[in-house]
Amino acid sequence: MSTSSYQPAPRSDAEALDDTTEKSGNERNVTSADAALAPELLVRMHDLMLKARLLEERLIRMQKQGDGYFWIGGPGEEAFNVPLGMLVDRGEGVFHDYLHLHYRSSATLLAMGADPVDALRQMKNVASDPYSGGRNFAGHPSIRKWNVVPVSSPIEVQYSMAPGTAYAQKRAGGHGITIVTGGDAGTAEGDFPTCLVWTSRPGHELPVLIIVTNNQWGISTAGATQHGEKRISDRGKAFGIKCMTIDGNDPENSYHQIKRAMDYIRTERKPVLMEAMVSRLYGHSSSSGANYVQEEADCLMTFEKKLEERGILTRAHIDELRAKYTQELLDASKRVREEAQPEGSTIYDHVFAETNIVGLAAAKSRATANGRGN
Amino acid sequence: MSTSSYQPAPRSDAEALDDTTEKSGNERNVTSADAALAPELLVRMHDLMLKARLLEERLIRMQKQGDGYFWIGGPGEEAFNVPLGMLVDRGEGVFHDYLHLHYRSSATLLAMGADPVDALRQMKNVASDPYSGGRNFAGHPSIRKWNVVPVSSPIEVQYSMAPGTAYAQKRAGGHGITIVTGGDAGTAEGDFPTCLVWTSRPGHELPVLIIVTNNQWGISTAGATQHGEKRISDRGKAFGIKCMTIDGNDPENSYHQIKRAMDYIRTERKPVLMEAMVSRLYGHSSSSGANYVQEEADCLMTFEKKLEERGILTRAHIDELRAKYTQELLDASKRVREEAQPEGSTIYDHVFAETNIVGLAAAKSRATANGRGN
Amino acid sequence: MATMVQAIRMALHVGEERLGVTDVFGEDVGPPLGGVFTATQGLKTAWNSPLDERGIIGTAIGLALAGQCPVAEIQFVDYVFNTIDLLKLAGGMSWSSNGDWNCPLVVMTPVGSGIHGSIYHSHSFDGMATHIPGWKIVMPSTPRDAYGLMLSAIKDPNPVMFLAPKALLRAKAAPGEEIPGEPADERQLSKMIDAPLGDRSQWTPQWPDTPDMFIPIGEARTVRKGRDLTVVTYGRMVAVCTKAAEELVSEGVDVEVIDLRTLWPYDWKTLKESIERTSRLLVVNEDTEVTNFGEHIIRRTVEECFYVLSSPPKLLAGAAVPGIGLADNLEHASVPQRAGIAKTMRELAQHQP
Amino acid sequence: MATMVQAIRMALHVGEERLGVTDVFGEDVGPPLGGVFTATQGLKTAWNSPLDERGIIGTAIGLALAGQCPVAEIQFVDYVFNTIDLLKLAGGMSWSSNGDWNCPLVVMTPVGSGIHGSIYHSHSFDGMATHIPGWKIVMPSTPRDAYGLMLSAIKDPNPVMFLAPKALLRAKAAPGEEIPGEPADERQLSKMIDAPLGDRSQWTPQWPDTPDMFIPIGEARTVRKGRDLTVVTYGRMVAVCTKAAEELVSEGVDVEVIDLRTLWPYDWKTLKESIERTSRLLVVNEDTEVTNFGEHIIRRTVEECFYVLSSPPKLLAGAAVPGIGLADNLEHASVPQRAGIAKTMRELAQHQP
Ligand SMILES: Cc1ncc(C[n+]2csc(CCOP(=O)(O)OP(=O)(O)O)c2C)c(N)n1
Ligand SMILES: Cc1ncc(C[n+]2csc(CCOP(=O)(O)OP(=O)(O)O)c2C)c(N)n1
Ligand SMILES: [Mg+2]
Ligand SMILES: [Mg+2]
Repeated sequence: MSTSSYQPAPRSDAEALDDTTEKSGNERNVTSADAALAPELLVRMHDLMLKARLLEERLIRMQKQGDGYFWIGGPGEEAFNVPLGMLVDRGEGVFHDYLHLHYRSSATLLAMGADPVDALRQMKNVASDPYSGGRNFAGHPSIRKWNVVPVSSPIEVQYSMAPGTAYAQKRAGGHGITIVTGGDAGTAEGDFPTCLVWTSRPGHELPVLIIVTNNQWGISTAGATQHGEKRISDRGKAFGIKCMTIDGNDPENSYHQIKRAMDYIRTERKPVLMEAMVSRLYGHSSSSGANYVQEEADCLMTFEKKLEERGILTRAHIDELRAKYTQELLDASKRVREEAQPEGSTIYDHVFAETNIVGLAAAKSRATANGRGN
Repeated sequence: MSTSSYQPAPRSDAEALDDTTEKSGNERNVTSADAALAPELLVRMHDLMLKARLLEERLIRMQKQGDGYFWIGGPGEEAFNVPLGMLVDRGEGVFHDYLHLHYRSSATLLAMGADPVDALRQMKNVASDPYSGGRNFAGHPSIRKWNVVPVSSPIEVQYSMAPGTAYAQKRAGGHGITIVTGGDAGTAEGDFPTCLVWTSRPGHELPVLIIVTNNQWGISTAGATQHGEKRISDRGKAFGIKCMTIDGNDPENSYHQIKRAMDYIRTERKPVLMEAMVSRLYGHSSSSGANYVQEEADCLMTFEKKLEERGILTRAHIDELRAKYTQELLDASKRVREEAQPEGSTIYDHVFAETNIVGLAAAKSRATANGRGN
Repeated sequence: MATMVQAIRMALHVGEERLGVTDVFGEDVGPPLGGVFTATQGLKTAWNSPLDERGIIGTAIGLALAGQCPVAEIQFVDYVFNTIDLLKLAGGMSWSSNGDWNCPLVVMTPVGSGIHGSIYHSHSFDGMATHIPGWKIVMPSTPRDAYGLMLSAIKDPNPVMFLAPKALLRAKAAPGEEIPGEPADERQLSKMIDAPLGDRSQWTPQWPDTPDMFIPIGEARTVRKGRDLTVVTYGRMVAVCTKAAEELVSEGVDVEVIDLRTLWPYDWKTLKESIERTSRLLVVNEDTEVTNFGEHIIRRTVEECFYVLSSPPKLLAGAAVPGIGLADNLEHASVPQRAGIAKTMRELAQHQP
Repeated sequence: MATMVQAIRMALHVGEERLGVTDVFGEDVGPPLGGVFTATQGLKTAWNSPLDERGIIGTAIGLALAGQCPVAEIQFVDYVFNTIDLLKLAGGMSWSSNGDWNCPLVVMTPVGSGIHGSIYHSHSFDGMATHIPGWKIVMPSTPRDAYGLMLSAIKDPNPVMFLAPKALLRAKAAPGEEIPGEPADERQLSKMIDAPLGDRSQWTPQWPDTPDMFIPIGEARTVRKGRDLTVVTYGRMVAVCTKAAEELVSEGVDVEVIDLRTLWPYDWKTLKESIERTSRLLVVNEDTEVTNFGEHIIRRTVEECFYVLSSPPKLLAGAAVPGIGLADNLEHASVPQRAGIAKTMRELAQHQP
């Protein structure tokens, strides 16, 4: 059927994907899954969450020490972003997932297999930064070979672009989906409803996982002061889009809910709007100080306690892991510090593309699909 | 309290303003009011509807005869637009209603007391066109003394501006509200949700009657092919905005529903989203031929039949009225034909304003309000 | 003898058949209408979008990134101004990712005045478009160029803006300017590819067999050779300038008229050669005259050709007012007209330093 | 010795107290933050808006039409590009209604590079802004001008765009350039009007008593008189050009530097007088160099002053690439730097026709 490794679940989970946000009245109600995941999966998830956290902490440190001009990232979102990355069907072209990410998505990339050193390179704006060649801020990746569309600073624009990749995927057949994610405050921009309108056109529903990571802040502005919505996910209802608001601080729950949503999208080829409640653990960015926020729930801490209680991991093991990754990242940052800065004359490179790279990939994946008798 | 002539109803009708769109499942369900209006009101309403229709038909004729380059207007919307205009609190400044209208709103203006000859002047782009001095298309009025904001061709932008006038009104106190209206297809633009977000900010809800006149078309494109929403008005629900979808082809029902919504907005100072189902009786514009469409419900015909049946008007009287207005409009169009075209050199006039006209009006109405011990 | 709108339609058809075009879309672009100017009638990949320009440009970008080949229409360029951020992102996609991605899409949109379009159906976009890096900008003045430039736009691996002068959409080609393969009889062409009035659900077009005739992006066309003055223009103003130039022949004034065709990256070689030869320059376009693309041409000319100039280079452009008024007098006072152009040509050509 | 951001804040305070300002609003403009650059701390009418630039500009228009006096902030000009249609409508409100309405609002927004802002915190807007009719555009280069231009912007019955060079926001005034009434000690000023770190809920500013000192819109300021070359610039480039000019004194090159201050309507009288005197022109700004506002100045100069020019007028501006890269080398190669400016000044001043 396709070059994708995805195997659809034996039965469609569409019926199981109720609108789980209906039950409560005024307060933000979030669902929590009950089924436990296999220990190996939990260990792997923890490993990635820890590594993602330490990567962000290294980036913050680099910026504070003058090894970078600006930091923005996702510490506090690991319990959602890691499961998301683990569940991505990674690859190039329409038979794999497209990702239109937020500047807080580093944990998703790590879970997909990104090398953390590349994030350090972008922080230090060295020529070897594979995401932008030293042009863009930290937290703004671009990985074409995995369908990771360039993250751009303007908030929310990715929601206007997502229907395009999804349209191509729907037409191609297969199980590839488009994943788009951004913050809560940004949903006030017109691009968010553009995504709702364009993914729910009758007869042309699109396979998009529309994510809002709700940390209840836009820089210094509390969401509750600007948003009359009880739940942001309610905005999908008028369009007949499946909507859910989930506890994004619980990685097991996130895994279940994302999987359920993805199974539905992969098979039904229709959108799901998922709001994930998450924390913002180091404030908005380096501009706001990038210090640890005591008041917010720390998903890593909670998860580690849970794993200890369940006897899946020991504190000693965790400490060891933490020390190891910390050292690795420190060493890596030292290496990156020595790498060359881009030359001024390179500013004229790539203003125009010489060849149609994305078109070639599409042709190739079409050919492969055809080769498989599809 | 204010210079407005509006007297609030003895009790707030807020409770009566249920979400009347909930009852049905799949089909577009619309409410219909039962209470009959006083005969004089019905006669006045009919008079305005008829005059509005004949005005549009005169404009169409003018364009077809070469007395104008382009026609767009509202034949088919009279049963909604006339009651709306009758219920407007007309005047200048924050203690009266602001109107951010659509290019199909001529009947609302007529019901507010506009002179039909001014619409002919804009059609013929003569210098005496009070709306734009021969600069803008027919159907693009501007009447500052009645708070009618200039209608502009770009679709939907008025929904982004409406929160501004309403914010001023809420702050001023009084009962003035902002009315914004536009078509169904245009709700796909980001400006429509901008209006929903900005009018429902917690603690800063704004007194706006957010209208969508749903004729189920955007030029040649059927709404059902582009919109997954069962009812456009459902989009307000996530924001806690009172929502209603009404039969805009029935003027009595429109009158009741608009009045009910306005009473709520004037007293509660919160928004209502009202979708009015209407007809598009002469197609989109002169670009699409501007010929009468047999398939659509004609609110004027239906209303006249009803008035005849109820013995409120006779066919003979209606025919006489029709003949009279037709002649008057024909005569007026002949006079307008003789009026001078604007001079080319005037293109540089009013690029910049010399005085703050709108500021003066605001200062004046503040002074009046203060004079009244407010 | 195709009109420009027929030429565009035929090019889009060739695009669908042979160049990989996957989506021709926008407001009223699909059946039944096929575009408010009929540019997209009968195309197999044409579809109607929601009324949402941000969605149109955003979706075009997404399609492009997924290796599709979209041609998105903005119904009138007057309605593109809420998407400038997205256009900038498309133009920066390759550069920002340091060449990791490219973003191959075409945006086509009618521009300019001349159809009594009033304030919001008369806008030009050349000024802003050329200020957005990463885009190629083309603007044909004949059906044949429209055909060939559209094919090149489709083939280009970058975002290309195809600005169609709306007043020329229904104008026919000059004799000798046919598109190879189109039927000689224009009524026959119309029967083949124009949708019938009334019910169109059963209709299918019969496309003439027209070739892959690419007009390269970046090549100007010298419409009229001349000795005394170089006029650089494009779009609707090409024919107006050419007529003005012909008016002056009897007075012994010999004007060269260059149709830029591609505004970015433009054909400086041709311009420079001409300016050095005539030693005088007039730039004519319809856009408002402040921070106008013609000012760039003039700036570059004074920077590189200052000492050959025998008269001050000049710009004739739209008046710097917020719109073009509906009444004829207003439109004529706002946009360069033939008489005024001829007068300026005469003055510049006869100017004595 | 106020910084520019303090000067803006004091002007907004005077606006609230004496000029009728009703709303200072935008993203993070209200408490607790008071603006990402602190420009709106402690203002009584400051409030936070949703993250929605279209809503910000639209609401500002609505407030203006209702006779209010709004100052709306776009947090970085890099995020204004989805509102160009609304800016055009605001600019056309008076004209389109033939003078029935006016639309008195101020949009303030930080522009330009110089703080390692990378692709989306380094944009300039002078090119596009001056291409939108109906707006007045101001851009200060000193705290004092920022103060006086903001007061004039607030008082003007038209839409005014206040472009604040972000690299200068924290720069202090030069001695002698104080705002009348501000305390002599800058620490004292900071104590009075800068919000404290930590909890600010109990804090109220103590405003110094500064006067209604209007810097008229449309008046340039000659920063440095000179004989050999006229340099026209604005914003961050004023100080850079002035320093470059001073470098050249020892070489006997005497450069006049004019700070335009108002980009539209600009002070052509002062420019023309200077150009006719020095016979040479250099325009310097940060915006990308194609369809750049400086090209307008050059076009007008060659149209009106051609025969006084002793060397080709020249533009130094930003490279025509999609953004300004983060790495120092990239930023320096993208935006005019002091050394390059001095070199060009020298070349122009010493140029022999
Ligand atoms: C279009 C746009 N406007 C403004 C900004 C400035 N800005 C950067 S992040 C941010 C807040 C975003 O909040 P939210 O969407 O909730 O995402 P979060 O940072 O909380 O993940 C703002 C206003 C921007 N980057 N883009
Ligand atoms: C922003 C914008 N895009 C496109 C157009 C062209 N246009 C004019 S009317 C129209 C359809 C409007 O449909 P709807 O909103 O339903 O209003 P209706 O005309 O049916 O009352 C379109 C696409 C426009 N005027 N403005
Ligand atoms: Mg947030
Ligand atoms: Mg409609």
